Order: sequence, then structure tokens, then C-alpha cells
Amino acid sequence: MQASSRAAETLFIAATLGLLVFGCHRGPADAEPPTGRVVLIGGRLAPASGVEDGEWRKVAKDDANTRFSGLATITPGNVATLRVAWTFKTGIARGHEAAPLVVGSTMYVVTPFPNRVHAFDLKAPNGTPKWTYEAHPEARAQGVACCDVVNRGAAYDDGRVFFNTLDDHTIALDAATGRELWNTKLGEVARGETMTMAPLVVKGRVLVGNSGGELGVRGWLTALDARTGEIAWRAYSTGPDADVLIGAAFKPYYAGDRGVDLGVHSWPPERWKIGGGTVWGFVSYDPELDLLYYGTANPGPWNNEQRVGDNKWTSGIFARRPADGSAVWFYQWSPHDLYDYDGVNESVLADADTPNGPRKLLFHADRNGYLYVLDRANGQVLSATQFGHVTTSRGVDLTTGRLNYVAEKQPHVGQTVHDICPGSPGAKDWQPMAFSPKTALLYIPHNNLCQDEEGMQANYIAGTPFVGEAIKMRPGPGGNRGVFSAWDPLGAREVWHIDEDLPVWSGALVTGSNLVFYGTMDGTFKAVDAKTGALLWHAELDSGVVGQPITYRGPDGKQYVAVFSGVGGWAGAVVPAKLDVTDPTAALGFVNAMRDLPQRTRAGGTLYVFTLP
Amino acid sequence: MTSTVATESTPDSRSEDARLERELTDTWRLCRGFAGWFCETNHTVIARRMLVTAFVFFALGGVEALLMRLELARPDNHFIGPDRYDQLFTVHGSTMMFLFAVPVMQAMGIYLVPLMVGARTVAFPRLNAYAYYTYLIGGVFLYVSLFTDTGPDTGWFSYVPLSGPQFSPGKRVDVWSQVVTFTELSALSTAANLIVTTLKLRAPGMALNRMPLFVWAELVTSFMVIFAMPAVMLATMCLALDRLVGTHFFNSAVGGDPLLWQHLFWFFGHPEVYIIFLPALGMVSSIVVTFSRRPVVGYLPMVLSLVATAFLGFGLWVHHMFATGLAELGQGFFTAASIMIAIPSGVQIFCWIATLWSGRLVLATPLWFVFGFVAIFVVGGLSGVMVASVPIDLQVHDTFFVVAHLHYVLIGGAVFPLLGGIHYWFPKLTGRMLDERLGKAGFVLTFTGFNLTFFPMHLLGLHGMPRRIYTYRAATGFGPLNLLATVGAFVLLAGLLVVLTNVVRALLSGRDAGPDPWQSDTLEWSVASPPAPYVYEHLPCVAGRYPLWEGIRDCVVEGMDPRQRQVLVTAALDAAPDHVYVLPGPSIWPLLSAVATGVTFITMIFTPWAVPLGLALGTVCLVGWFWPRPPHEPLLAEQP
Amino acid sequence: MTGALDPASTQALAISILWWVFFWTGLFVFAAVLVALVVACVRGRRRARREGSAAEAVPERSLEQRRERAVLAATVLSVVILIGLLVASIVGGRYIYGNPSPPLPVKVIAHQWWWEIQYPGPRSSDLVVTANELHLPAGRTAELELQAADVIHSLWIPNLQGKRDLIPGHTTRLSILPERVGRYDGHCAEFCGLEHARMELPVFVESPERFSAWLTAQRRPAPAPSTPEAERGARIFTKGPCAMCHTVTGTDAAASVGPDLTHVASRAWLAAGALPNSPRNLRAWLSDPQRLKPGSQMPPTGLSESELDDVVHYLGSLR
Amino acid sequence: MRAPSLLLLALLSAAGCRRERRSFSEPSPLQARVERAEPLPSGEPLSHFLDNAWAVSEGARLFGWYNCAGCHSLGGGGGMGPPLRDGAWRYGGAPADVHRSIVEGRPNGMPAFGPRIPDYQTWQLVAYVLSLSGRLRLDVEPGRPEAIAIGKPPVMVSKKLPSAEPLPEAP
Repeated sequence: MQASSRAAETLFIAATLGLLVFGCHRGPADAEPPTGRVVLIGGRLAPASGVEDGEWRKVAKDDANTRFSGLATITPGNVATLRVAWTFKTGIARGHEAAPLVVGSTMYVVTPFPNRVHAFDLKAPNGTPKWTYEAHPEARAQGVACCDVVNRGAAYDDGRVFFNTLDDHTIALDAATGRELWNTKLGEVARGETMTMAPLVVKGRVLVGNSGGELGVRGWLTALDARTGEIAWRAYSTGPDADVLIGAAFKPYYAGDRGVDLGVHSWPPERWKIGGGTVWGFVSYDPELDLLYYGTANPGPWNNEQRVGDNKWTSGIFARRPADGSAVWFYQWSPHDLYDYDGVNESVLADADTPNGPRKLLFHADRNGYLYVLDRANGQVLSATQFGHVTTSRGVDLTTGRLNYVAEKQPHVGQTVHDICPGSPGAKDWQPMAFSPKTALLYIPHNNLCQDEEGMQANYIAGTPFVGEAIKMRPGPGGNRGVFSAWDPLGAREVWHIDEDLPVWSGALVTGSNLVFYGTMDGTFKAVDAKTGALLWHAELDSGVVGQPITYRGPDGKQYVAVFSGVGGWAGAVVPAKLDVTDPTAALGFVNAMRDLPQRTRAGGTLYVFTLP
Repeated sequence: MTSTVATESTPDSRSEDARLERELTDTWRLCRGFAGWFCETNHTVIARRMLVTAFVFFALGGVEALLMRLELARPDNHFIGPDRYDQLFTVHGSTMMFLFAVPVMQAMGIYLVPLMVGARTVAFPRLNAYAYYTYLIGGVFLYVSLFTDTGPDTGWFSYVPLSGPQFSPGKRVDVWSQVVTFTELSALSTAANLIVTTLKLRAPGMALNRMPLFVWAELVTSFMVIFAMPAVMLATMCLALDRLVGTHFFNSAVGGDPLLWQHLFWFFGHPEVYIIFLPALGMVSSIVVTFSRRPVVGYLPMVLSLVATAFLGFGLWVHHMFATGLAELGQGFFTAASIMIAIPSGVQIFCWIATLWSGRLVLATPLWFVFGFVAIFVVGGLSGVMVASVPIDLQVHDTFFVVAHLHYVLIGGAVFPLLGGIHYWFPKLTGRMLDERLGKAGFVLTFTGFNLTFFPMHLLGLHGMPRRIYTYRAATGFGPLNLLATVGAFVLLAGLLVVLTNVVRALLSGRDAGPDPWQSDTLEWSVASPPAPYVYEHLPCVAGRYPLWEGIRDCVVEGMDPRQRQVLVTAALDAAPDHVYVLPGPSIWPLLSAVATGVTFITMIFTPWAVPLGLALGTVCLVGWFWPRPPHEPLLAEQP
Repeated sequence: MTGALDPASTQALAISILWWVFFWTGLFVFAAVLVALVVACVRGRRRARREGSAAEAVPERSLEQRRERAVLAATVLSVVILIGLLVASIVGGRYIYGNPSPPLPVKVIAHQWWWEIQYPGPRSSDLVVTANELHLPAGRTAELELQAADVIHSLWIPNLQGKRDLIPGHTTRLSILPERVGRYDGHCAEFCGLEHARMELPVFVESPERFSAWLTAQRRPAPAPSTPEAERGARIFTKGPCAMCHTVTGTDAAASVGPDLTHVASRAWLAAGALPNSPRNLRAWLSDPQRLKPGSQMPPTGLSESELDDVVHYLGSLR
Repeated sequence: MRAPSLLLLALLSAAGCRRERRSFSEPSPLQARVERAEPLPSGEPLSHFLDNAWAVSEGARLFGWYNCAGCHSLGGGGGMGPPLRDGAWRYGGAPADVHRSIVEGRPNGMPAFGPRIPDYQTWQLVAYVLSLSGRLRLDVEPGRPEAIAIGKPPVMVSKKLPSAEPLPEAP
């Protein structure tokens, strides 16, 4: 880590920050040549929290959500010889979106429903299981999981493993023995609530949120005491200020976000109670500012005509204090979201040195197709640049912070609007990007999907879907449904990209040796050069990859790369759930874009661990 | 020129005439026996069948109307209920429009036009038979479906999306759309037939400006049919495709438009009114002239009015759609067009009054019906001017005011003249005279009943009663006027029953009519009543508009071969003889083709395999139909 | 009886004046034609009696010309009259679109077979959603935005304005400037299926004060149940069949395929004018809607007698 | 002409009467049997729904209204719930099985609608669900809706209704 940290500090990046801040109005084309400097806060934090390099203690490796590992044993030069070290079959044929954790000599994985936790002893050969925990969630929870019965990973802190179950329990296990320490029920399956996110532990608080924005669930982020499992605070994403934990400290940057009880008054009467804004993405944390960052999901129902108003505080990002949850600022990516553009995508935190001094930044690739650079201290948008094909909006007004929607693309009840790009899964969905301080580039797995859409009256019946849009997705321009790209956030430009036929639904991983790993839904796991995007190595796995790859140093000193294969999730549900590909609206319209997937891969669930020979 | 035109007949030709008559009778002999029933193509036979069929449908439509009137007689009535009521008014409207009014007017044309223009028959006798059978099958199918609970229930203009696949499940609207498509096929065939008959088979000398006004009316109507019917056939086919195949012509969700249906439908629907009403004007002209005992005042304005009506009739369909909120400027244009169409109708009424004014009136029953027609039709016309005005239309559109208006126009403008025409031509059709006293009693009752039924509807509409409601609350106060209308409907029924009694009595024991009981002016009265199958022993030729009054009965065409079904083809404008054409004889193929058409259209409702099946059947039928005739029946007769 | 000839708004007044112009003109024309017909008849008959009824194939030329001139004169006169009517119609038409600012926006959505009415407010949360009852303030133009949820309907309030169709896929508009306070009947005027007959819309034109009081009351969420019966009824409502289709704002019942029932007890009529709103009628409606409005999309609830009592009690408390 | 038309009339009345009948207030002829878990008859009472175009189209409306489409998707291709248009059934595809699934719910997430939907509407839903995999008579199947185009399953599966034996549950 020391080496990589130094490397990072010596890196100069694409644009001066001052010019960036004041020049955004002129657009990225006018940006000056690189003179600014970016510093990873993750890099600085690592020694402070005492994490040994070579471990993977959090789903995103660090609180800044970088998915960057300094390990460099596997290099562009030798990656071609990478081979399977061992595998583990979970016995569950659903979407495996989780990231394994590696703490010391133990690897922890959490499976999709029924949410088993497996611990592997890495000192023993070939992934010998250490213990297994069965959560036994309620079967009926499967019926309210909008987009496959996935789980996105566990969290480790202080000898405990924390994870969520589909039926709304957060469970703490003894990391050594797999014994259940506490088990807190946080939501109601009968109201449509599920939990799929990976928790984040900050200062003894386990942060978890709910899923179910397609079922009229009211979203929240909850902090649990890591020792007892008691609820420390809960911040709702809709409703009165008291519920949202908006108090005196709340200082949003833009005027549109200031006012009393906007979470009530930006909705039709009482609709905030079933208004979505769930929290199921990744949470980031900046210890210096002592702020949590997380996105809120789409407002419900999708049919926007049933919820006139800005629908605060959905499809936006909150900065909160971990201690009491009080909101510090908020910014809404998609006010009055029209297309299920959840705002939950992860935020990568990084610092930039500028001629005017250091700036604390936040990078966020939103579903609405823009890559945002925010000042994470106050929530100001510094730039917002299209990174995918967008027809639904014409840029972000940096004076008001508002997204400029294209009126003709607004969905209406009883009328099909064509060529909505990006489609509902957005230019990028949950699949997390990686950030390398060495190259100062973001590695973004994303989609290239458009859709035709017709609004329909959504009928709220508690515990059943509350959507109100009929959707047919199709590939975007070029015909490829996915893209993997390297993005220079301060230069606001794409450096290279790889067209993938299928949406890139897996996470990304970048290493200190400038290797980038990601998987595709037809089951190929790839390593590419972080500077050029050249394909260096690939392996065919038994099922499509929608998991998050990680890398770690084993007790034997070798560098390993691990990833789940097991196609599923919203994009891949057509395979494990055997959806009927002749219905274009199946899986909320995703099936129309994935008709060929059942022929290209099969359902499965295997953990793959690779290493050099 | 292949025939000779003689200006006078040979005086000593009694035995020659007898031979001629024998040969003609032999050549034009009607088919006999059970099979002959299905082979017959003689136009008088087919027209009589068509008339009877149309009046049967009129009676059925009337029964439906009476049931509806019973349902509406009291507030909160549950005599019929919504489902049945919707089927009743839909089938009533469709029957009256598609199965009665158009066919009956065409039947009168088919019967009378060849007689009036001095032809032996229509230009395409087999097509004529085919048209009749198609119409019959369509009508029977509609009623079969009504009796099997599959009666269409979306109104006679079946607005989408109510009549679309989602809101009208089952086969009800499919039945309607297919019935409309193929009864209009029948109407189109007949129209083509009438146009060619009128333009090419007129007696030598009957230039266009000497044609009887009734023939003019049928000619203009037939042209309107040719331009209007394809629009509705297109619309109903699109509807059938939407419903059966899953196309999206009218699905606004994916870019179709429900207003497209309204445009297509009313582009047909408004001219339809004139299609029904122009032949009736022709009948009125015939009756007025005959019973005024003088030529009509203003022949040229009358003809021009007919033609003008036909043109204007296509320019005002949008006044059925004012409430859809179209652009104001467009509305102004269509208001102007709708108001201006009153002018040609007005001109004709003025001409008739002028004719009566200076005539020597014979107040026979047909003329009474004409008087009734004028009184009712003027009311209907004036309320028509009201609905042409956008603001007024927005109030009265789709209310009972419009129901009253359209019945004043259609019953007043078409049924009264038709009844007058039936009374007038009954002797020609049957050889019997109707009873004058019963006829006049029938008129008084129908006239009174009609006004009792429909006049209150104007008030109901103005007071807020929408159309097509199966019941209403007592508090609305619609009760008394509705009861009055129901009573009126039964008086109207009584009147029509008197007319029917008169007809039956006359058929059983009516006075013998003779060829020309009314001392009329037109050629049909120069032949026997009812006419022989060959109609004219010698084809006549004419030198004026009123041949029988001008005393030129002796001008005939000579040189036609009586052993062939020959007709004389003349020039379209001046009717100069051109050549002789030999018509085909009786045939089973028109019936079989109609059955094939019917089977195809009906099966199409249930399976797409009907299309290949229909193609196969259609091919077989056409081959049979056009199988070359034996050599002794040459297509073009060579004359020495 | 009320109706188009009893105008209570600027627009309806303009139309009724126009109607009377057309009516008197029409009556004059009708009388003239009938008189001419009768005179012609009498003269023609007299002539026949005098001269016999032999046909006259070639009439006297000068007489014929006189007749033709008379026809021409009558035609010219009718053209003049018709042009007059056309001008009147266009001038009168101006008044039905009249639109002084600021209008009161109202959204009307027609369903098979009921009316959804929305009054947007300054904030999203001020939206009022009600059903089957239109309230308008006197003296202020209401701008109605019309939409259809399923098939074509037509909104017609004869005392206030001509009708306007509500067409799926189109948005149409209708302006009304009510002048006289009172209750007026509205009705769906375009055939829209089985219960077209029972798709009425009672309209209340109120003084501006009463109207804003009504609007304020409608903006409040539904009152919490205050009696044990009402509490039981609320539970049955939100957990049972009712919540599959209906909304009572502030409760778990937030379905929207049926009319919003938040303030159902404040309404004068049930089921789009099918019957007056009274506990007895409500109970009858809930137990067997298909008898009262056959084909309506409200199914029988299948509740027991006591459950029905509780639900009626609860709904009766929603003022 | 009369004899053939009478014959035609007789034929059509046999085919048409039941197919188009619309009764708005449905008795629940089958509810008692279902409550007692008796085998269902295959004759008249079921036919009252399964062979009736009005019942099937009402089922289509309710499929949307009661949010069935939310999980099983508008065209029955599935999503949160399993597909219904592919002719494969986890809990048996006989009318009684489908009815039971709606009324009682199923453990993997299908809610129980029994207490909230009148029985006749449940049968209408059953009829529509069976129509999705082409198991009903062609002449009662609903046409395309006035909505975004979805299309029919490309292959018609067997018209034969499966028996009421529940199939082994999918792993």
C-alpha cells in the first residue's frame, strides 16, 4: 500500500480543478490539459484503520468504494497464465451478486436466498469450509424481490460478520465460529420490503437499507449497534423532516432542496408513505469529514403521473453523520424521476489537489447517464458528463443543479414513448465501478440499453408490485448491450472502452499492477490492461458473472482473484427463473433485451478462485 | 352502329308480333323448379326479392325500436337491461342503415331504372344476383348473431376503442364489422350495375338531359356509393384486423388513433345519409310530376341540386366530430359546408312546390306521402342546420335531439317518399291497385305516430337526455315525454300495419291495374304490369323527357335478335345506339360466389385459415362464373 | 326540467341565445314552406277541378319562367338566411371558448363508468382527488382538462356548456364560467359501454367562499375512525376487499382503480349518480352493486352483515 | 334458402350462446366445492367461465387491476413471479389448481387473494391465466389490449387442460 500510495501521490490528472469548477458551463470539451492532482483517501486511511494490505475486508475494499487493491503479483505480463485454484459450488442457481470478503486467512461469502454464509479456511488447501451458517429466511420473501433474490455481500468488523437476509433481518455472526450473535428484524415482507444490500460498518454502526422500490415500500437507511443489534437511528427517504432526520445541520447546496417537510409536500397527499426511495446500493464514508454517502432509489410508482412533484428525497444522494444519522446535505440526481433512475449507484470518494488547494470529491456514475463529480463537503455539482447514450435529458443545469428532461420522452399513461435511453436499468445500474489512484481512472461496467415504455395506472395493493409502466428494452445504438469503459473523471472524458454484447452486470476490480477484472453475463471472466483496455486473459466459467471480483494475498503469499459466477439479477433473471422470452415485458421489460441469454449461459452458483501457477 | 332505329312500326305485323313475343318469352324465360329459384338472374325477380328482404329487415328493426321504446317508457325500467339494450340499438341502427335503407333504395333502382331507361334488364344480371345473395347472407348472419347473444353492442358507428379488442370481447363486434364489410360489397356491386345500366343501356334518344329525375337520383347515388363505401369497408377491415390479427390501427397507445376511425367512418357515414335520401328525392320527383300532371319546374336546377348534394355531402363529415375538440378554423369550414348543403335540398323543395302550384293536382295517396315528406323533412333539415353550428351542436350532439333529427331526416326524407313510391309503383310491381282509403288512413296514422314519437325527442335532448342510455332516473323528469314517444311509436306501428294490410289485401284481391293506372309520363308505364321478363317487346326510343305524355309510344328499335338475350348499348351522353351486347343467362354461380364470400367473411371471425379457404373458394366460383359460354351465344352479336 | 335552454354560465347563455336565433329563423322558414305547400295544393286542386286532370306535356313558357324566377327568389332568400345563420354561429362560437385569467385548473378523467376529478394546488401535496362530483366557484372560469382512462367518453353539463369528448390518447379542454349558483346535472354523452346510462356527474356551482371552504376540507386527510364500529370498519376496509381498488388517503388503502373514497361521506351521490348517498343506499350498494348498476366494475364485497354495518359506519365517518 | 339458414342458426346458437353470455352478478357455483376441497366438475359450471369470452376478458382486466401483472408481467412472461404463458406449472395447471393458487397463495411468495376477491372473479382470473398459454377455445380468447404491443406466445401449447394432479415442485 505504501508503494501504491506514493504512486498515487505522484499522479497528475487530466484537468485543473479550478478550471473544472468554473469551466463546466462551457462543457468538457473546453477543459484544460491535466495539471490537477488526485489523492485517494482510501490510501491514506488504510494504515490508520490498521487493515493489512492483501485482505479484502469490505465489499468495496475500502470506505471510499474504490475496489482498488495494491497487490501487484499478478501483472499484465503473467496474467495469461492465471488458472483456477479452487472452486466452490453454492448449490443455489440464482443470481450471485455478492463480493467475497477475506479477513486474515478466512474467506466469507454470502449466497443469494436462502442467504447461507460460508467461511473458508484459506490456510487449508482448496477452500476447505470452516463453518456454514443457515439463515432460513421466509420463503415468501422471494415473491416480493423485484429483481431476483440476490444478496450483494457481507461486512466484517471487529471479529463479526454482518449480513442482510431477503426477509429483512440483519444478522451478526461470530467470524471465528459462525455463531449467531444477534438477529434484528427490520422490515415487513408483507409490505414488500426485502434487503439485498451489503452492510457497511462505520464507528460501531452497521448501516443497512431496504429494497422494494417496485412495491411501494418506503425507503430507509438504518444504523444498528454493531455489538447489540439495536437500532441506533433510522433515516427515511420520504416524509416529514423528523423522519428523514433533517435538522438544523441540513445545508443542501441548491435552493430547490431547502424548505420544510419537502418529503411531504413534493408528493401528492400521503403518497410519500408508499413512495419508494429505498436504499440498496453501497454506502461510502469519509472519516475526515465524518460523513456517510448513500443514494436513494427511485420513487414509486414508476408511473410518474401518479406522483406529481419532485418526490423528495428519492433518486438522490444523502450525506449524513454516522453518529445520529442527521442529514448534512442532499442532492437529487433525477428530480421527479421518470424512468426508474434509482440514485443508489455507489459514490467513489477521492481528493484532488488543485492550484487553489485540495478539493474533496465524490464520483458517481448515475443511472440517468451522467457521471457526476461533486464536492463532497457541500454537495455542489462540479461536473456532470454523459458517459452513456442519453435521450431523456439534455444535461444538468449547474446553477440550479437540476437535470433538464426532454419533454417528448416523458412517459404518459396510455401512450408508448419510444427510444428512451438509457432504459430503466440506467446507463449503469448497481454494478460497482472501480477507481485506481495509479491511473486516476474510473473503470465502469455499464449498460447500453434503450426502451419503449407505456404508462399504465399502477394500483397500490400492499405487498404487491406498484410500478405502472409497461416496458420493452432493447440494445442501444451500436447493438451492443454493454460497455466496459475507463473514464477520466476530472477530464470528463472516456479514455477507452470495450463494447460487450451483453450488459456488464458484474462489478469491476483494479489492481496495483494496472490490471482490471470484470465478468460478463455469458460466463466469461476477463482481465484487461488498465491503461489501454487490451484483453490480456479470460476464462469461461460455468454460468454468467454478475458478482463482484476481489483480489487478496493468501496465507501462502500468492495473489488470488475470486469471483462468483451465477447468472441472475434483474438482467439475468430470465435464466434462473426460466422467464418466458416471448413476453417482451417480462422482468419489467428486461427480458426483451435478453432473449438470447438462455442460449448463451445457464443458471449456476460457483465461487471461482484464481491464482498464478 | 349495328341496329336500326325505326321511327314507326309496321302496321300489319300482328303475326310477326306474336312470333316475336314467343321467341322473347322463350329466350328470357324465368327459371323453374326448386333449383331455378337459386339460378334466377332476372332483375325484376331479384329486385322484388331484395325489396321483400329489405322490408323484412325494416320490420325487424322496427321491433327492436319498439322494445327500446318500451324500456324507455318509464324511468328506472329494468325490462331489458343494459346488455340486451345495447345489442338492440346497435342492431336497430345497423339494420336500418345497412340492411334496409341502402338496399331498399337500390332495389327500387334495380327494378325501375332499366324500365325507365327503356332497357330489358340491368347491365350485369349475374352481379346483381350476387349482390342480393351477399346482402341476404350478411343480414341473416347479423340476426343469427343477435339471437345467439352475439349481437353487436357498440352502436351503429361502433366507436373505437369501445369496439376494439379490449373493450368488446367475444365476437360481437367482429360480426358487425364483417356484416358491414360485405353488405357494402353488395351495395358497391349494385351501384356499379346501376351506373353502367344508366349510362350504357338507355333507350336511343334518351340523352342525359332527358333522363327521368329518379334515374338521375339513382345515378348520382350510385356514384356516391362508389366513393363512400370503400371508406367504411376500409374502416371495418382495419377494425377486424385490430380485433382478430392484433394490428394497431386504432390503438392510441402505440401510435394508432381512435379519431382515425371516426374520420373514416363519417367520411362514409355522412354521405350515407344522402345515399339513402337522394333516391327518395327521385321518387318524390316522379310522384310530384305524375300527380301534378305537368313537367317539373326547373329540371336543370333539380339535376344540379342532386349533383351538388353529392359533392357537398362528402365535405361535411367532420360535423359529427365537433365535440372531439378539433381546431376552430376547420370547424368553421365544416360548419359552412354543413349549412350550405341545405341549399340544394331547398331548391328541390321549391321546385316541387312550384310544380304543384301550377299543376292540376290529383290527390292520390302517393302525393299525400309527399306532403308528409315535405313537412317532416323541412323540420329535419332545419334541425340539421342547427347541428351544423358548432356551439349548438356541442349542446345537442349525442343526445335525443340528434336522435329526433336523424329520424326526421331519414324517416321523413326517405321512408315517407319510399312509402309514397311503393304506393305509386305498386301497380307496376304487382299488377294490382292498392286501396286508396286504406292508403290515406295509413298515411294519417304513420304521420301522426311519427311526429308523436320523434318530436318529443327534440325536447328531451335539449333538456339533457343523452342518446343510448338504457334507463334514466325519475328525478330527471324525462318520464312523460318518453312515455309520449313510446305511445307515438305504437301509433306509428299501427300506421305501418295499415299499410301492410293494404298491401296484403291488394295482393290477394286488388283491382287489376293495367299498364298505366296513373297516366304517368315515364317509360316503365308503357309496358305490362308486372312487366314480362323481357320487359319490352320492342325496345323503345324517346325524343323528350316525358315520353308517354309526348305521345311517341310508337318509336321502337328494330333488328334485335329475339333468340338471344340481347341489349342495345348506347352512348353515355346522347344515348345514340352503339352496339348490341348479349347478356349471360341464369346461373347458379352468383349464389355460390355469394356463399363463398359469406363463408369466407364469417369464417374469418373464427380463424385466419379463412383467407386461404376464401381464396380457393373464390377462385373456383370465378372460374365457374366466367366459364366460356357455348358458341351459339357469342359475346358480341354479329349483325348482317 | 333543466337543460341547455336554462343557461347558468356565460358559455351556455351564448349557446342558448344562438339556439333561439336558429329556432325562430327555422320556425319562420318552416311556416313559409308549409304555407306555400298548402297554397300550392289548394291552387293545384282548384285548377284540376277547373281544367280536368289531363297531363300537360309542354307548359306555357312565360308561366314556366315566372315559376322559375320564384324558385330563384326563394333560393336567394334561403342563401341569405343561411349566411346569416353561419355568421351568427361563428360569432356565437367565439363566446364558448372565452378564457379570462386566471382560470381554475381542474382535471377530469373519465373511467368506465365514473368520473375522477382532480384539483391541483400550489404544492403537490395540495392535490385534491375526488370522484363523481364536480364543484365549481361562481364567477371564475374553470379550465377543465379532460382525459379518458379506457374508452371515449363525453362530458356534458347542459346548463353550463356544450359537451366535449374525452378521448384516450388525447387531452381535450373545456372552459366554463359559471354565473349562477346551483346544482346541475352532468352526464356522459358518448356511448361508453354497459353503464353509459348511469354515468352522471352532479355539478355544484357554489359561491367562491363556499367553494374554497369545500376545497380546504377536501385537502385534509381522512379523519381517523372515532368509534369502535368505525375502527372495525376501517380495518375491514384496509385489509379486506375494498383496498384492492379504493383509496382512503392516510390509510393503507391506496389503490386507484376505483373512485377515491377519502371524503365519500361528503358526496351527495353514489356510483356516478346511480343513487343518493345515504347509509341505507350505501349498504345496499356494497352488498349488491350489480343489482343497482348491472355491469358496473364494482363487485359484490362478500362481507357479512355485521362487517357491512361496520364498513358503512366507517365510510359514513369520512366527511 | 330457409333450410340451410335454419341449420346455420342452429349450429351457431349451439356455439354462440354460452360463449357470449354476460352475467354481471355471478353466483359462485364452485366455491362450496373448493372450500370442501372436493374435485371440481369439468362440465357446465367451469365452462361458464372457461368457455365464455366475457369472463376471460374480465379476467384480463382483473389481471391488471389486482396486480397479477406486476409479478407475472403483462404478457404472463414472469418476473418476480413465474411465467404463466409457457405452459409449465409448479403447482399444477388444472383450473382447480390455478384457482387454489390464487385463493390460498403459495409458499414461495404468491399471496393469498381468497379473502379479498369474490370467487367469481377468481374464476375469471383462472380463465384468463389459462388463456395465456393458449389453453382455451380460440373464440373466447381475449384480443390484444389497447396498450403497448406484446404479442402472443409463438407456439401454441397443447389445448388439453392438465389434470388436477400437482406436479412435483421445481427445485
